[in-house]
Parts: sequence; structure tokens; C-alpha cells
Amino acid sequence: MRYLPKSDSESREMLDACGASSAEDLFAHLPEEARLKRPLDLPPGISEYEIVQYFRERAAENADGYASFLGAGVYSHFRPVLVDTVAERGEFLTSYTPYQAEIAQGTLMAIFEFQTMICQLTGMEVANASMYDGSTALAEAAMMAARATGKGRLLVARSVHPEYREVLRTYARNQGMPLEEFGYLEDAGALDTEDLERKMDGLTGAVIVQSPNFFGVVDRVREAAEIAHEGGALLIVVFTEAVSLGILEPPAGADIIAGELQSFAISPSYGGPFAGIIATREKFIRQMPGRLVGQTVDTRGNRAFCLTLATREQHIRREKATSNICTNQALIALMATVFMTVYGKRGLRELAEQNLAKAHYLASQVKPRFCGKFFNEFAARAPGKAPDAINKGLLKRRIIGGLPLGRFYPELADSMLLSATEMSRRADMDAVGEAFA
Amino acid sequence: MRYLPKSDSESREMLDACGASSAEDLFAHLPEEARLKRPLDLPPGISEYEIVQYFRERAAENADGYASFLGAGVYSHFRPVLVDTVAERGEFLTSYTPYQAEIAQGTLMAIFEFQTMICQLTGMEVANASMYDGSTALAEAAMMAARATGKGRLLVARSVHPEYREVLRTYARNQGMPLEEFGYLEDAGALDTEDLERKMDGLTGAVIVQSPNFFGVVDRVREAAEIAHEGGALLIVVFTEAVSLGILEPPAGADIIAGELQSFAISPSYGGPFAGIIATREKFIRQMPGRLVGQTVDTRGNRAFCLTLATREQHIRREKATSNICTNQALIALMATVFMTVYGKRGLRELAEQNLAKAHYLASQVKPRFCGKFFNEFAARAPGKAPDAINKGLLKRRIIGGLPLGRFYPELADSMLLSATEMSRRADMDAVGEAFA
Amino acid sequence: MITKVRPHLSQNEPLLFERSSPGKIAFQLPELDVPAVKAEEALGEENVRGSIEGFPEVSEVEAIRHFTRLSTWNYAIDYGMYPLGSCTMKYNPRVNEVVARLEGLAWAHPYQPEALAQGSMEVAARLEAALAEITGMDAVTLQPAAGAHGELTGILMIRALLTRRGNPRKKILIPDSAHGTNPASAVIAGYGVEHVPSSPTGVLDLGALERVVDRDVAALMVTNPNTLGVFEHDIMRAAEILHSRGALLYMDGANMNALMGIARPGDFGVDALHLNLHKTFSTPHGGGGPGAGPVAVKKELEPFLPIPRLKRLGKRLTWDYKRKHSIGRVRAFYGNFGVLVRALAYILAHGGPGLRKVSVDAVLNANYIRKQLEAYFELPYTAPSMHEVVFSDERQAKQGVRTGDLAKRLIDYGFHPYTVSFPLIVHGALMIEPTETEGKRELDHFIEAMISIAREVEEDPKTVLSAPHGTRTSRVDEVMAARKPVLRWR
Amino acid sequence: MITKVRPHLSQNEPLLFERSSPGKIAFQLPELDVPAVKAEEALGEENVRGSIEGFPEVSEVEAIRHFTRLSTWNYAIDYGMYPLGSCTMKYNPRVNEVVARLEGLAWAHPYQPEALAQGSMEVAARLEAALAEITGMDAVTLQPAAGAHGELTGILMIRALLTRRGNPRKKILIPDSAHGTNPASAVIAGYGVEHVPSSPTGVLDLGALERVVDRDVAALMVTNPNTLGVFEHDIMRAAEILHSRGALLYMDGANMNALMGIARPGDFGVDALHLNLHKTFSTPHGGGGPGAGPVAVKKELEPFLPIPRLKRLGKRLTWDYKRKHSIGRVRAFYGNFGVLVRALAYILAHGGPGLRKVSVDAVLNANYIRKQLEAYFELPYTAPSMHEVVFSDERQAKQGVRTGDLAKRLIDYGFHPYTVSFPLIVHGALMIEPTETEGKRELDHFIEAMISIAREVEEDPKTVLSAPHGTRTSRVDEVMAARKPVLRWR
Ligand SMILES: Cc1ncc(COP(=O)(O)O)c(C=O)c1O
Ligand SMILES: Cc1ncc(COP(=O)(O)O)c(C=O)c1O
Repeated sequence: MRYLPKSDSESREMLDACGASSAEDLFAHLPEEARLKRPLDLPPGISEYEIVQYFRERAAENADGYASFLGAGVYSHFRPVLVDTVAERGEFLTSYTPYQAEIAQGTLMAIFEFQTMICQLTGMEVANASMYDGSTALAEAAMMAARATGKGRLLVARSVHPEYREVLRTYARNQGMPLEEFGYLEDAGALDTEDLERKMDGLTGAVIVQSPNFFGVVDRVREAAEIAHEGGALLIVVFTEAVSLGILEPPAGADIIAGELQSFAISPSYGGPFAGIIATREKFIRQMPGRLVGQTVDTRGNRAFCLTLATREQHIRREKATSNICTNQALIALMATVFMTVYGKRGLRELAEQNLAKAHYLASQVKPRFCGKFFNEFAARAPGKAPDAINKGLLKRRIIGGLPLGRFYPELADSMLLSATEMSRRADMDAVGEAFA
Repeated sequence: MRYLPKSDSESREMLDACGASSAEDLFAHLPEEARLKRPLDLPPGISEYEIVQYFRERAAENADGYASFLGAGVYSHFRPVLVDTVAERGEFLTSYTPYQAEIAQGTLMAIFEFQTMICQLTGMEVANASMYDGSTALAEAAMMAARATGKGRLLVARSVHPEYREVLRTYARNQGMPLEEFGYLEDAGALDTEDLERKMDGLTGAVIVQSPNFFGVVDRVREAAEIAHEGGALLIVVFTEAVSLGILEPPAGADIIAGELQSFAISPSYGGPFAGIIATREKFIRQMPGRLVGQTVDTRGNRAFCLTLATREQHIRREKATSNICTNQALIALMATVFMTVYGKRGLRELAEQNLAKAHYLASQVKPRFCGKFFNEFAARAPGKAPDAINKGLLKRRIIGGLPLGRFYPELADSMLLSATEMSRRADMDAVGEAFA
Repeated sequence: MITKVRPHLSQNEPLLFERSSPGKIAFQLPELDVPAVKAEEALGEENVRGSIEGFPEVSEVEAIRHFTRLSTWNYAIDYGMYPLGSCTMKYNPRVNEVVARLEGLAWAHPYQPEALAQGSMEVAARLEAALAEITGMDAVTLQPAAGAHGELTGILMIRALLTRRGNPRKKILIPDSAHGTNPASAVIAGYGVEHVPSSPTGVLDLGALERVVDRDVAALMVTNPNTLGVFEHDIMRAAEILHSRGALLYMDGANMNALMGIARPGDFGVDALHLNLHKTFSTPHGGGGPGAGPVAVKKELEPFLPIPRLKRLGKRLTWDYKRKHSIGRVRAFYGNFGVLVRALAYILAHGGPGLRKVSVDAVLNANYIRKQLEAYFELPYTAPSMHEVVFSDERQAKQGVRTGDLAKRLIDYGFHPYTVSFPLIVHGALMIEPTETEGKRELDHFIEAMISIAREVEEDPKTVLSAPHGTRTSRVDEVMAARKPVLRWR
Repeated sequence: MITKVRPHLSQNEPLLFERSSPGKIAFQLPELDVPAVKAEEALGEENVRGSIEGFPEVSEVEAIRHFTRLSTWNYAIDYGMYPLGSCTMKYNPRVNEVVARLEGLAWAHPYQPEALAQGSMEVAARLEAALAEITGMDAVTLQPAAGAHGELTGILMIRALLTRRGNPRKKILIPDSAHGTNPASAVIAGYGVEHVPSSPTGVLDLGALERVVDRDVAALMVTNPNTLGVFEHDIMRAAEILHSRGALLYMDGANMNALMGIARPGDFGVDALHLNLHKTFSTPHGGGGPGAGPVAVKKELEPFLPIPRLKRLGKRLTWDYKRKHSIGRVRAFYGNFGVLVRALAYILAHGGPGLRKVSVDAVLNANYIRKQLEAYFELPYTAPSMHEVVFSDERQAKQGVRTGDLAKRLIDYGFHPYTVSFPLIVHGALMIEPTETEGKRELDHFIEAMISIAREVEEDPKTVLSAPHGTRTSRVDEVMAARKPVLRWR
């Protein structure tokens, strides 16, 4: 086998050294009844070329070469070439978690830069080195808020990504954290703060909102913050479209931000791997889940970096840890770091402006469902035309339309969620307009 | 511009330091009449995404996704992924010719390994670090032979690649080296050694043959060697299909081997960049063109490598150099080195065996034109069907057929040259068979 | 004598923020083909941010140099052996990176119509089937993003099953040799944790188990081979005890690299286990992730798998969301799909016989190291080793040198250290897992290095205590980092 | 003080052949879908070779480690400034590597039907047009594989034109400052070479030129800006002299990086020139190649361009082979096409204004270095600098330190050396070309390093004479390598 670096004679020598007459000897101590007595029922190994061929065929079974207006938590953005150039360097790709700081300064410094940029983007004071994704980041943020406030009840906006809420529910249910949802305004698609106020109580540890919310609407975070804080709860703000932070004021009043960085040069990849983050205020740092890199010095006085505050983590604290997370999404975070570096201060703004312009052009071709302000995504409906019918027509033109909302919001069964980014071409948007007309 | 790393304020500072009030000042000393007084008539720069888009569109105008039986000096072989993994490392990709040995040991040692493997493959004693391609390697080999023998006349087999002969003619004509061609046997497609003997004379410095020759025929190198040597000439043997060396006895009796390594993981790339090589006997080493890497030691006694015997080269010897070559094809040679490493002793043999089997299967479906033994390429004809007509039919099945030979050999206008490699699929070969039937 | 490395120059590099200069750019966007929009109008003035303070401003060449220079400060598998016990740092085949980036796969949106996602779904289905066969289990979910996430998912399913049976029970038993994620995951699943001491030979103590398994115990979480690299000889008896008392057996499958084609959890009594595709199945660690932690279960647990489940309808695959007993979702979408692609590529490359050879070679390598080093280092547990071997620093500690010091010194010899101080049941552990992708030459270098260090401990402990000496960064002050946390540049 | 680099560990690695062990493999081929063939039968027993003695036998992981380890012994642009004069070592954009590998381009066979190669041909046509505009010439061939090959091609065309006019003439005039390829190429084109001395200010000496241009002179080969980095102020007068006597002006365009959008050879009297796409147009050097050396000519020379020529027939492009005055072929097929793709990508990225900015910044960088270093190093020619500056070691030589020593010491400071000992008219030359892709920070580091070395020469010349000290390989014995050549492993 080409990945195995021992010749037969080397294996023989090593077996001899071990005093084993054959490889079987090495397993002789296993209980007989636990042994597999037949070969695995898997075909023999294939060559590199056949592997590529196999996956090419699979790729061809997918929608290759379609324009798409799907967003809903996963966005199509240009991926600067440098991102893969960096991520494919063996030194980053094939290294482990940087526990041995002296030979992992490259990864450590990049994470430190990542943490810094996430803070700059979100306006928070500290950010961790990544979570699995946005949805689990939210669940962890909720548990973090419960620890910080000593109160487990969660009040979650229905305009938070439905799948994020499902994940949250799974965690909350088993943690014994009561979870209640509050609504959105039928006209604006923004938070129904009256509903929130109504449902707020003294047991509530966290109010959870998303902005831009699942409908793309830039939401009323400040109001939510006031209500949450008045009730002694923390405000958790979720984002799924990181590019929006290039132009939107970071959520003022948030105590914890849980977000998804897929938009930062991470290909949609059928839903993962992506990278979640948690950013918060310094005072909550001991409650943070996930790894943190800190700056320090080496014995010669040179600046150095290392993993730190590990007493929050499972490998030290075990059942008392702030989270069970161990392996995270480091390489994806690195890719996002390269993305942020390439775009930089001016680029991220310009990128966000292009998204804004494209989405507003698309919106001008169709009928937005809500009147709330939006960034690069919005709900739309065509009187008398079902979303599925519109999409079917678009598919014939090799365009994947929007996400029909009925799946998650029965009351919005007449609407679909459309996203436009810098990659959206005017001609395709015009085609969507025609399909809606 | 994203590739330019100076901010305006930095440029300003630097201009100040230079005592220039503007960038224009730096060019003020140029003669006014030599200056371009208008902007270049080229459109403004475009983004990375548009560049990719532009070339994708061009790629789509080419034959993407066709099976092909074209060979004729450029062969389709699987490219192990490792080849690009290595060649894309910035340390290899973005370094210069290794003149400064202390910080170029990576490139130097790889070339030393390359030279070694080329010797092992060809049975020669020394090999250089690469030439532009096979055709110029041949021209250089011919001039080398003339220097070594003091005789300039060249006798070239017509079964040498026609474009190689054209290049040779260009060099020979201007070097004042008379060039004559000799024929091939009408039935076997092999050297007409009688014709060679007839044309041989005491002024001939080199006899030039190819094996497998342009028709794919494993040629009569030994006989040619005898005739050449008897006449006091050197024998130059050309190869264009390096994979053949995995199974064919290296050309016995050759004094110089000039070859093309495209088959070693170099994509066809519309004809280049490839890598030529010259290998020869130690006694001709001072006549070799091109760079050579040698083994030596550093001041601490560690093994080290450096460019050597530079007194043959243009930067030292100028008009007395063995060649004008400077920049060569180092990265391609590195890729070939990785290829040879991946396939190794067993793999290159197995690869050659697969080529042999595929070509012989294809030959069994059509009518070979010659009876000479062949490796992975052969001429074929279909009674009553013109090559162009056959190819036209195949194109409809998304198959590119063979190279019609009439273009280079009017007497073979009824034939085409077909190549089959490990990549050729049986179904496609069957389709070729049907087209010939 | 250090023979594997020599000192060389390595480029320094400031933080990105220190490199920035106003107006430098590394990007260009295509020109807008639609009218520009005034942000203040579209978003409301109060929602539009000013410029992002401190965000980098560099050019493309500076960006590539920055990250290239940083990269050279890392050690990596591509440089050499990485014997981190429990982490299975094996070679990461590069073809896997190529296929994961094929456009049709990499650009598939999780919500694109199923008819236009059959390729991705087929990849998932084939991987599920292969993992089921390798583990001997009945059903697999690919949703969990890493091992710990898989543990949580598995324990939640156990909880759901027990709840359905009438009582979720209260606690999970966990051997004292277990990985830290096990207790942490159990707690997130809503359970208490009871640690069970290992037997004097480092394995499950059946007597103790008999004593502690009562009606409050939901499951035992066991790692097999355990973290000492020892196969749990009594695993089937343990399963019987648990099952007879209504509890389940969860296996941490992090060490499956020892067992492929050799023994299957499904055949030795396990009810649920997770796999770490970033260990056994070679998906790259990437400096800490991403991974994937599929969970395989027996039929009984199948109804509780997370939604959605992949289902075959004739020739088509579909996502099934209507599963009333499901624990729900543990992650948005379908898992770390790009990681799954790589793992399947790895399985296809080896095939059945190849995977068995992987395990055989992994075990051979560990035993070879054990044999060569046991004269120099204390072996606290002498049961036969599978894929890894755990020594202790007992002998070296007498000279004041601890496992962490030995590890740092190993860096000077050109290796990444082994895993330090884990498992906890070994005081001063040296946990060494070579994996199957190390050849004899590299192993011999490692063995020589370890022996040489053992000698240094006797003759010149100071050198070991102050290691590493050859690296661009000498020993890092972790205490200061934690005492005065600086977690971002300002 | 050395601030740009620190020592770090770097992995040793034996030769592949020393790593081999019988039976190890790094390959697998798909199973044959046709019957196997007995080699002896198909090829004749006498034609079948035995196994290739000494050929490597390693596994994939060893292969990747081998080349990865080797790679880390190199310096590269991606590490930092590479101020090799005359070589124009600028940043190599990575998007160019991506587009050159697009399948439809990378897998195009040179003999595939023209109708199925229009994309490649369009790339070539667009590049020809862009290069013609940049140089101000009328026609371009892309066939030459490198600069020297372009020189040969250009001189052959001149020879063909003169032959057609009745007399090919006998010699090419070449300034003593020229690159070695110039005389070597002239000789291969069948000419003799006459070196013409530069003027005291380092440029063409018109008076001398007047004297030597006679009926035997076919052409003058001049580099502009010349190898001192100085623009040939009298180039137009020189052209007049040559033209009036029936000779031509060939320009070595290696230094076009100074002139894009500033001045065009076609406008200042040049009849033919080559470009080095691997210099000015940023295609990567790859440790020595591949490059591409397109030749641009004036109308008069157009009939002599190599075959085939690209021709537009309505909307289609075709290769024209029927050109009776052509010099013939200089290379099989159409040139280093993959390099052409990269160069066009570079031109598209910059566009007209961007290319001009390239030249402006390249010239600014060189002048900045000159200004900062002229107090420390002798400037033998003081004419204004364009894209590079050439100092001499005159002052340092007084302490016994030569340019080669200074260069080696520069390595310790974290830089690749400048070009040493070229051009020949400067005794002990330090030829420094920063290119436009160095930022102020890197330039300042370089300047500091040079000044620091100048100081070391005064205070501690031994350190300089024995440099480099920080590299894994210390100064290499080139004399021994040449005296007892070992050119392969045995
Ligand atoms: C034995 C064991 N269990 C669980 C884990 C946790 O897996 P992950 O890091 O994928 O969450 C690890 C790895 O770190 C491990 O070694
Ligand atoms: C001035 C000059 N002329 C000619 C050449 C030769 O070009 P090439 O190396 O591409 O053959 C070079 C480069 O090495 C050069 O610097």
C-alpha cells in the first residue's frame, strides 16, 4: 500500500525485534470471541486516479455550473486564491493543536491574529480560537450565559436561523434549560420586542437574537439589549453572514456574540466544515468555551504565543470544563484569517457594499416580503406563484432560486429567501425578476 | 494595485529620500523623444475572479473532456498529485537558479537526484540539469557532437520527430552544419540502415536516430551505432516517450542521448513547458551544454551540492560557451523527479507494461501500418478511409483520433499515428476500432 | 548526538497589524454591474459602521510572505514523525485535498434541491456504509463535527433510549484513564459522572464494575484499546454486566486505528461509539481541526439518531426529517462534509485489506518502540500494547527531569514530542503513538533520540531541563500567559 | 544587528537512493482493462530491459517528506526580498498558477484540431498583441523558450533579412557590459562577436560605434536600460548610425521592467528584441526555469519570424506554416505555453496603468536603495539609475572583503544576495535589483543589513569573510566540486 512506508524486509526485522514470528502474534492476546474472523467487506484499495474519477463522477451528479441565490446561513463569495495557497502548506495542514508552543508558533500567531480581527470586527473584547460552526457556537453561548447568570431560561427569537434553534433545543433540553421563542413583526420581519418583553422574566439567563436575522433583516439589537439587561439576562447576538460586519455597526449591547465565518472564503461544501466563533466581554472570559491563544515571552525574552487559560477546558477540568470541545476548526479559522488579511480594512467594506448593491438590485426586480432594512438577503413572494414553481422555472435556466420558507415558517409558505452577493450576475438576477413577474 | 506593497505615504517618503518631488522626476533624464507620450493601449487591470473567469472561458473553447489518442511527442499520462504538491511549494516555485548554494540546497539536491535518475534510466554516465525541450536538446546534442568530433555533417533519420528535425535544421543551417536525411523501411517503419550506410561519410560528425521512433517503432539503434562509429561519427539517440525507458533496454551504443521528459507528469499544456535532457558519457562532459550540479562539502565537512563545471557556460565563457542556454526548465525537471520518485523502480515498469498492453489492444482493433515492434504508439490505416474522415467521425463521439501523417510524410497520407497510454479506456479504443472498420 | 536536524535561518515576521500601512491593499473586486447603493439609505444611518479600527492593510505579496514565514515556524507531519499518543498523527494523503476541492462538491449548497445534490449524498451514504462495516454497527450518523461532539451525540441517544424505556438514569461511568472530553460530554448530555478506577493492570476492573453498575447508571464510556494502548480484555463481560442491568456500553473510538479488520466494536458488545475521522481516517488536523466525529450505533439506538437521516428511496437519496424519536439536531446542516469526502477517499485508497494492514502496522510500530525503549524508560503497565505505548518518567524524575522536559528535549532532536501527562493514571506519562505511516528509519531515529535523552538525563540533566535549545522560540512562559492574559493585539 | 532572521531547526534528509528499500512503493495503477502483453513478445527479448538499477523505492509519505524537507533548505521570494540584479525576482501571483492548471488549457494537446484549440490560440493571440503594444513593435513570436533562445531567434531573423538583402554580414557588436548569453547566442546564429567598450559613463560610446560599424556588422545587441541599470541615452542616435550603414539594432529586453508605459523600444529605434516573461511578467523562476522569451520585431523582420505564425481568419485563429522566408522553427510546437498563460494573467491583472506603475515603483525602489547606500559603497557609474543599481566592492576590498563575501554575509541577515560580479565592466560588482514588489519595510531592512555589513567589514572582516554562519550549510567548496566532479549518486 502506497501510504505505508515499510518494506517487507523491514517489517520482518521489526517483528524479529519484537520477538514476534508474524504480525498475527501481535494480536494473539485479544480475546478470540472479539476477533473479526473474516476480511472486511470492503472492495480492495484503488489508485489515486480512480479516486479522483470516483469523486468527479459524484461531483457531476451535483449541480455543477448553476447560478444560485441560496443563502440562509451559507453564502457564495469569491475565494481569494491565497486562502488555499496558505491552507495547503503542509506546515499548517498537517500539524496538530499547538500544545507544544515552541514548534507551533506559526499556528499560534495566526490564531492570535484571528482572535484580534474577530474582536475588531465584532467590537468585543475577547474572541476564542473557533467553535465547530455557528449553530454549536450558539448552543455553547447559551450554556455560557447560563453559567454567567446562574439562570437557565432562554428566550430565542424565531428569526434566528431555524437549524441553529434546533441545535440549541437539543442542547437546552438535555441541560434542563427551558427555552421559549418570541416572534417577529409581520410587516418588518424584525424582532417583535413587545412579544419579547411579554415573555421576559427573572429566570431568563439569555435573550438570543440574530442580525441580520434569518430573513436578512438588520434587526433591533439595541432594543433587545435593553429588554434583556433590564430583566437581568445577557444578550446573545448571532450572525451567519460575516461579510455584513464590513458595513454594519457591530451589535451594540451584546454580551456574547456567536457567529459563523463561512462567508470568509469557506466554500459551501454541502454545509461544512465551517467555523463558529464566540466573542464576548473580558469579564466573561472564564466562562468562555474553546481554545484561547495568549501572548507571552520565551526564556530569551522574545515575544511568543501559547494556548492559555486551559483551566476552562476539558483536558484539565474534565467534567467541570466550560465545554467538551477539543478538536475545533483551526484550519478554517486560518483560512478566514487569510481572507480578512486579503480584503483588509478597505476591501471588506467594498465587498459589503457590493453585496448591498447586488441584493438591492435583486430586490428591485422582485417583491420583498418584509419592509425591514436588509443587507444581502431578503424574503420575497410573487402573488399567485408558489416558490417551488418559481424555482422550477429557474432551474431550467440553470439557476437555483431561493429557499422556500414554508419549510421552516408555515406562515411564510408563499415566500422564499433570496440572497445576492458580489458573485451574483445582473443577467441572472434579471432572470429571477422575470420568474417572479 | 494589489501586487504592489507601497502605500502612498510610503512612496512619498521614499521619493523625498531620493530628493524627487514626484515619480516623474525619476524619468526626467530620459530623452524626451524616446518617451511614450500616451498611456498604453491596454484595458485597466482586472480582479482575480475576472482573470479566472477569462481563462475558464478560454479553456471551454478548447477540447475539454475529450478522450484522445494523440501522441507524436506529447503523451497523456496520469499525473500523481504529489507532483503539484511539491512544485507549488513557494520554496521551489519562487526561487532562482541556485547560484547561492548555501540557501539553495533543496533545489540543488533535487537536481542531483534528477541527474542520477536520468543516468539510471538512460544507462549514461552523466546527465545535465535540463534543456528547454526535446527538440532543442537534439539541436544542442548535434552541436555538441560537432565540437567533440570536429565534424559538422549530420545524418538524420526521417523517423526522427519532424518538428525536432525542423528545429535541428534551423540551428544547423546557421551553424554551417550540412544536414542530410536517411530513410525508413517501408514495411517495418524502422531505420533503413542501408540508406544510412550509403550516405555515411568521413565528414559526418553525428548520426541521429530516435527510438521508439516517430512511428512508435522500437528502432535498430545497435545497427545505427555500428555504422556511425565505423564512420567516426557519434550516435545521437532521441526519445520523446520517456515512459518507454521503463521497459526498453536503454539505447546501447549511443554517445549522446537527447530526450523529452514530458511524459513524466508534465501536462500537455499545448506544447510546453516541457523539459529536455542531454545524457552522455563522461568523456564528453566538457562539451555538455546546460547546467550541472555536483556534490561537494561545506566548510564544516557536511555534504553539499553546487552548480559546477560552469566554465562551459555562457556567463563565464560568453562566446566560447558550449551553449547559450541560461534559464532552463528546472521546475519541470523537479516535477519529473517527483514523478520518478512516486513510480520508482517497480512503478515505472508497471506503467510501461500498461502502456504496452493498451497500445497493443488498440492495435488489435485497427490495422498497423508497419510491422516493426512498437511501445505505446503506432501508425495505422484503414483501407479506403482517409485519416481525416475517421477523425471526424470520432470527434462526434468526443474522441480525438490520431495524428494524420500526411502532414509530415506525404507518402503516409493514408495513415495516422495513434498513441494509447494507461489513461486510454477500452471503450474508447473499441470506438476507434469501429471507426476504422 | 543530534543527527536528524541542523540549525538554519528562519525569517522573523511581525503581527499583521504591525505590518499594516494605510491604503495598502491585497484585493480587487470586479466592477459593480448594478447601481451602487448608499449604505446609509439602505441600512439606516445608525446601522452603518465606521472603518474597522486596526484591521489589516497589506498587499498580496506581504500577505503571502506573512503566512509563509509563519508556517515555517511550525512542525508538521510533512516534516517528520509526530508521535502524539491518542492523536493518531498519520500521513495525510494529498489526493484527498484535491477531491475535497472539486467544484461540484466544494460548491454544493446544503439547501440545493436534493435532485441536484445526489453526488454529495452518495458520498455520505457510502461513507456511512463503510464505517458501519468497519465498526460492525448497524447505523451511522455523520453529523457530529469532532470526537467530543460525537460523544455528546452518542450519550444523548443513550439518554433518549433510556428515557423511552422509562428512566434516563443519572450517571455515566468513566474509567479514570479516559480522555477529558468523555466526562465533559457526559455532563453536557445532562448526566453526572462517576469515575471508575482501572485495575492494577490498567484495564476495566470487572469486580468494581459489578459493584457500581446500578439503576442510576446509564452507560459506561470506555475507550478500547484504552488510553494505555491496551485492549480491554474483558470488554464483552463488561457489556454483559451493563446490559443485564439495563445500562449501555459507549465506546470512545479514538483508538480504532488499532482495530480495523482485526476486531469490531459491534462484535464485542458496544452499543454506540464515535470515530475520529481526523485520527483513524487521516483527515488533516490543520493545527487543531476541523475533524469529524461520526457515531455508529446498534439497531436499538437507530431511532434516536440526529435528524436528518439519509434514506434511500429507490435509486434516489433523500434526507429524512420526520423521525419522531430523534434526539434532534446536534449541528446545522449535515456535518463537516468536506472532511467526510477526505475520509471516504482514504477508505477507498486502502480498501478492506489495506485498512487491516494499517492496523497491523500501527500495532507493530508501537510494539517495536516499546521493545527498544523499555530498558530506558519505566513501563508502568506491562499488558501487551496495541497501537501506542505509555511509559512513565519515574526513572528520570529521580534526576529532577519530568516528562514535559523530556518532551521539550525531543524537539531539539527533530521530533514533535509524544503526548505529555496523559492518561492521568500514569504519573508523568510519555504516551507514544507512532501510527503506521512511520517507516523503520524514522522510528529508529526516534528510538535513538529517546535513548540519547535518557543518557543526557543521567549525565547532563540541565541541558534537558532547559530544552528546547535549537528552536527559534525557546521555552515559552505559559504561566505568565495565563496570569496576565493578552488575548489580542492592541 | 541581525533582526530579520533567527536560527531554527531544519530537518536533515538523505538522498532518495539512500532512503530506498526494496519493495516500498508510492504508486498504484488502476487495473488493466485489456489483456496484459508479454513484453518479450511484443518488444523482442533483446529490447526489454532488466530492472532499473538504483532507481528509488520509497512510499508516498517518504516522498512528500523528502521534497518538503528539501524545500525548506531554499530561500525564495515567498520568504523575502531577492534582489538579484538583472533577474527581476518579483512576486509571483498565485492566481497565475491556478489558471495555468485549468484542465482545458493544461490538457490541450498541441496537435488537437484547431477548432478545438481556439481557447489556447486566443490566449496566445492576446498575449502577442499586448506585448506588441508594450514594446511598440509590429509583430511577436512566442516560440522561444527563454531569453537566450529569444536572442538566438532574433539574431537569426536579422541574419535572414540581411541574407535576403544580399549579405548576412559577419559579426554582431556587443557592449562589454552585456550579459553572457548575448555573445553566446550570436555565435550560435553563426556570427562572430565584437565587443564594444562602454563609455566612461557606462553607456554606448557613439564615437566608438561610428568607428566600428562597417559592412561586416550585422547588428548591435544592446541592453536597455543596460546592465548598470542606466538608460542608453543615445540609443536613437545609435540606431541611426546602424541603420544608415545597413545594420540593425537588437535589444536585450531583460530590463523591460524599467520601461513599461514609460518608453517603448519600437519608438526608440529598436528593430527586434526579446522579453523575459519570467522576469518582467512575473512567471515564477522555479529554481531556474521554465521561462519564455518572446521576440518582438518591426514590420521589416516580420516575414522571417519562426513558423508557425498565428493568423486570424475571420473569427477563427489558425497556425500558418506556409511562410517562405521564415527562419524555420526554433522549438517544437508553439513555445512554453503554460508560461504564456501566466504572463497574460499578469498583464490582465495590471492593465495598462498598472504596468506603468510597476515600472515607476521598480525605479523608485532602486533609487531609494542607491540613495541610502551610496555613502557606504562605491558607485562606479553615477548616471541616473533606472530599475537597478550597481555598486562595487572597491572600499571593502581594501579590507580584503570582496563582493562575493558581502553577498554571503547578506544571507546571515536573512536576504538572498544581490547579483555578484556582473556586469563585467564593474570590478567586484554588487548588482542590486529590488523590483517593485518590495515594500518600504523590507527595503529598509535590506539597507540596514548592507550598512551593518559595511561596518562589519571595518570592524570585524573575518566574520564577513567566513559567512554565512547561520545557514544549515556553510560556505560550499565550489573548487572541489569542479576539480573532482561528482555529478550523480552511485
Ligand atoms: C481518546 C480520545 N477521546 C476523545 C478525543 C476527543 O476527540 P476530538 O478532539 O475530535 O473532539 C480524543 C482526541 O483528542 C481522544 O484522544
Ligand atoms: C540581461 C540579460 N540578458 C539575457 C538573459 C538571459 O535570459 P534567459 O535566462 O531567459 O535565457 C538574462 C537573464 O539571465 C539577463 O539578465
